[in-house]
Amino acid sequence: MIWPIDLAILTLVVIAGIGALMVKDLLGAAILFGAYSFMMCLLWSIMGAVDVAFTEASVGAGVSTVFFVAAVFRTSRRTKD
Amino acid sequence: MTDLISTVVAKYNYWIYITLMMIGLYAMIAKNNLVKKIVGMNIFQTAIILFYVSIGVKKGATIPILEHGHGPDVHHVVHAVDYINPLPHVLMLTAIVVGVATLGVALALAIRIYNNYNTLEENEILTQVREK
Amino acid sequence: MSEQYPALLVIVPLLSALVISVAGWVNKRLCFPIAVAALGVAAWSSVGLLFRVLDEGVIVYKLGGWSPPMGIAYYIDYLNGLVLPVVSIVALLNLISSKKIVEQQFPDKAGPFYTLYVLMVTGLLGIVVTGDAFNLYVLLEIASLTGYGLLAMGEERAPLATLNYLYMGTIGACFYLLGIGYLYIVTGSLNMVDIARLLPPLYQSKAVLAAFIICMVGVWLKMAFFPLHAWLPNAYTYANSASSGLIAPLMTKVMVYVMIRLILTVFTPKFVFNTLAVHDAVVWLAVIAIVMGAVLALKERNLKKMLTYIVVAEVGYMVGGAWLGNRAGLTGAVLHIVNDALMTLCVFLVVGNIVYKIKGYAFGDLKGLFAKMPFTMGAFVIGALSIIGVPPTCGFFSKWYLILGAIQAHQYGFMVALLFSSLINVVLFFRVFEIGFYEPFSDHEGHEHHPAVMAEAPLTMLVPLYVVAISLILVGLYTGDIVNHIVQFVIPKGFM
Amino acid sequence: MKIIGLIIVVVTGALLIYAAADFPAWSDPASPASTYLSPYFIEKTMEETSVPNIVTAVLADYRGFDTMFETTVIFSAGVVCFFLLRISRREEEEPETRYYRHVLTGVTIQLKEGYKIPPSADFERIDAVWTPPDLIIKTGCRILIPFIQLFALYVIAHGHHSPGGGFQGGVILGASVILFAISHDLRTAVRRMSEKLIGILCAVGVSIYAGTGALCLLLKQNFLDYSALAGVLHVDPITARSHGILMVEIGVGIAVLATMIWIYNNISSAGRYRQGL
Repeated sequence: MIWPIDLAILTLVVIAGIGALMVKDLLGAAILFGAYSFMMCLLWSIMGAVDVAFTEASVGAGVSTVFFVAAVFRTSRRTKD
Repeated sequence: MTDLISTVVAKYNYWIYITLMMIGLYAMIAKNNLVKKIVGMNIFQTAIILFYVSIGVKKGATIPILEHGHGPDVHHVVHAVDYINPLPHVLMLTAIVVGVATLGVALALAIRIYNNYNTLEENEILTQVREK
Repeated sequence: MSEQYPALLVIVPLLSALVISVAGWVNKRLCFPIAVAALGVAAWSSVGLLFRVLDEGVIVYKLGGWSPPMGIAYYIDYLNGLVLPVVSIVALLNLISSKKIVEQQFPDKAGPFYTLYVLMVTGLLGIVVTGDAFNLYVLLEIASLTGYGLLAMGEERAPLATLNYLYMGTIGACFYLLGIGYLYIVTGSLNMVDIARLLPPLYQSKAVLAAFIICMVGVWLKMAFFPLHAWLPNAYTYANSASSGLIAPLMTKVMVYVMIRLILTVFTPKFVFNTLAVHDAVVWLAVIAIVMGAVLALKERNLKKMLTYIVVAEVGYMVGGAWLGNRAGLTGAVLHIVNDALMTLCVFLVVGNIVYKIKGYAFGDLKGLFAKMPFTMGAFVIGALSIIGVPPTCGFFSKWYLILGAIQAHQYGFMVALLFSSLINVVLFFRVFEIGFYEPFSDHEGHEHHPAVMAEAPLTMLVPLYVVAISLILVGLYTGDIVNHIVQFVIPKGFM
Repeated sequence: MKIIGLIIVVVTGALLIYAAADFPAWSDPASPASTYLSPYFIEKTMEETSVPNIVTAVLADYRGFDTMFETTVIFSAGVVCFFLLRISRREEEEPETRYYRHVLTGVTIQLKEGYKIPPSADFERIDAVWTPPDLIIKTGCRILIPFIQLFALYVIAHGHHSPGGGFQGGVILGASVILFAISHDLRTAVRRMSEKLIGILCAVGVSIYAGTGALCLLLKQNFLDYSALAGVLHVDPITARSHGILMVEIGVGIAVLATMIWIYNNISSAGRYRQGL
């Protein structure tokens, strides 16, 4: 494991997570959440959890984001916080 | 002081998981928008998964798929120290699935609420409820 | 076949849920009989298991043939041997009663409704029967997810109330998962018995302490223990009565069972009551829960919501009893799981009948109800007396043990809270009786009808109601046998 | 609410940080988690189940009971979404104005209530918020989808030897159909894979898993003890375990495939399949 990469991804995970919660547009939040999941997936593959990372890539970054986008499309993008 | 720094560095995965978890928890409690709360819920769940995956990491070990699985030397001796602990991975596969299932249900509920009240902001919904 | 009862108990409902789901696409009328048959088999095997436990002691069933701690195992001892029949029988009775409600409210969705119903019972039975800490989490999520689905189908406000429940429930389940993770990191095991074996040298560890606190908070969130109860009243009130009749009696009770299981089996009483010694504080929390539940119930002008606050207060009874840390208190808590499940079922079935006929459950809708629905209200009186704690109904006996435990533990606050809450319950229920008995019946436009025409609920709703009402008295009369043959073996040796 | 949230977060965070001090050092090979149960799994998996991917073996065999309920969780999520959102076919009235497009000329026509178009294959029903189809996206997705599905099947079938398995493969299969629904429209996707088929496939997938377990029960072994299948499959008990794992993985794959599409269909259309995303 190369620790600078590890640290960089950990930081990115936190930034993407905060970003998903801060951005004032639900579609943006959905996409940032996808980025968060994908960073998480990278982190887990660095840690050697290949099966978990694979699942997260397909579920978290893939299908979950699609669900979010579909739900936002059916409701509204507006958010006050 | 060096003691403190070494503990901080040695367990930074744990600190990050706590940070993420608290971000998610705060969003679930304090955010006003229902979908934002759902995002927070997912961050909260993935933070716990990160914690479990961190338990499984083992220095100097490789991914938990046996080499020479089939072939002439099938029966060579496997040393446990060479492979990462697979059990947390198994548990977390289940947890990820539970996460996406909860997400689906939560979004379905959010859509139903939007159909009723035409907004996703919790305080606006509550005002509408009180007016009735 | 009887050695496969533990597997059948969970597998038969699971497979039947799948069959129901397919039947929903083919012929909707098949769903209900299959569901009844499935829960009937589950009830049969749970009673069979109870008698086997009485004969042979603890039953261990290895799933997949792997012996624990490698694989997952079921442990059936006196505690879950007692809770299992309660869960399956309560679910079966409410299922029979729910047929008409489903036909009235969402006839098109009978297929998914019965699927979710049976799946939820599968989850609850699984929670009670499993001996693996992580397996419990998965089953907990099944019970919760299906529960959200069932509860959200109701009045206009139901989805919002359920979404709040979902947030809280997810936090609770995740806390439980995290606590298990903490135990796993220090012991390396997931099997409850095995964890208990590995824990004693680690009693001083901060991680174990944190694991205990996190698990408890998670379970308390799920069971709506004060001050974490905020989600419960709305979620249960606005749901349809078929779902609230299943979830209100069982979900909180099963979570109380999980709490007692964690205390007795995983962390062991030695750690909880000797090393940790915070039980006084928790009992005081329970006192506040009971008092607040009673006071908030008093404020409501709405029968169903009033009952949900009583559920909150009853959770306080059980948590307090379990944390008294003595034999009588724990006996009372375990007994109260059984009794409260039956009592809550009884009153919620009554609400179901009222809603079915009157389409409302505010106090204003209850006028003249004794004349209109005499049989339903007759059962309501029995249920109410039991919640108040009047002998010979079962509510009296569990309360008796709880008070006995409180005196032995010198927790007079808890004793006073129990008596206070009984008093409030008297006020609450007699207020309902008064409205139902004396005030003349009027329909929604305010036209008064004299005399009120009898319009009783159909027989499929009355029969389950009367089975419960009579069982309230029977359980009360046989409390001594239940305590002597089952409950006293629940309590580990050396427990005061 | 924000202050309460902050207090709760600080208290919980402090508790967790306090507890983390007693954890074994990170990635320590001598930690209890790495020395108690996991060596057994790592060393015995090959011998007892003949599956090189330890995660798959533990997932589907040692802890197969968990995985069965994991599949049930996803199944129940699908049923819940359907139960909550789907507007029943009888109640779902046709929208007052419908839009049709003449495929050859691209002319769009609006029909009021009660009017019908002549039965002809040249007209195509479109959504109210219809956007013109992008030829590149449509064609691109049509080319991609078979390869995605082929990869998904590989993931399911090769789960014994490489990362992956029924769950991941099922999600990818489901994603390929979702991609089809996004690139075309929901109506086309539902026509290809009807709601009834999806609903039944979900249940069939879980039934394959639970049924495999129940088969072991009928063969006088404990539930999910795949070695009981040795007699039926005519192999030795260890290979029977490997085959049993493959069977349940296929069940998981089918269930997850169908459920993902089901949830997507219901969420993206808010239960009205006649006006989908």
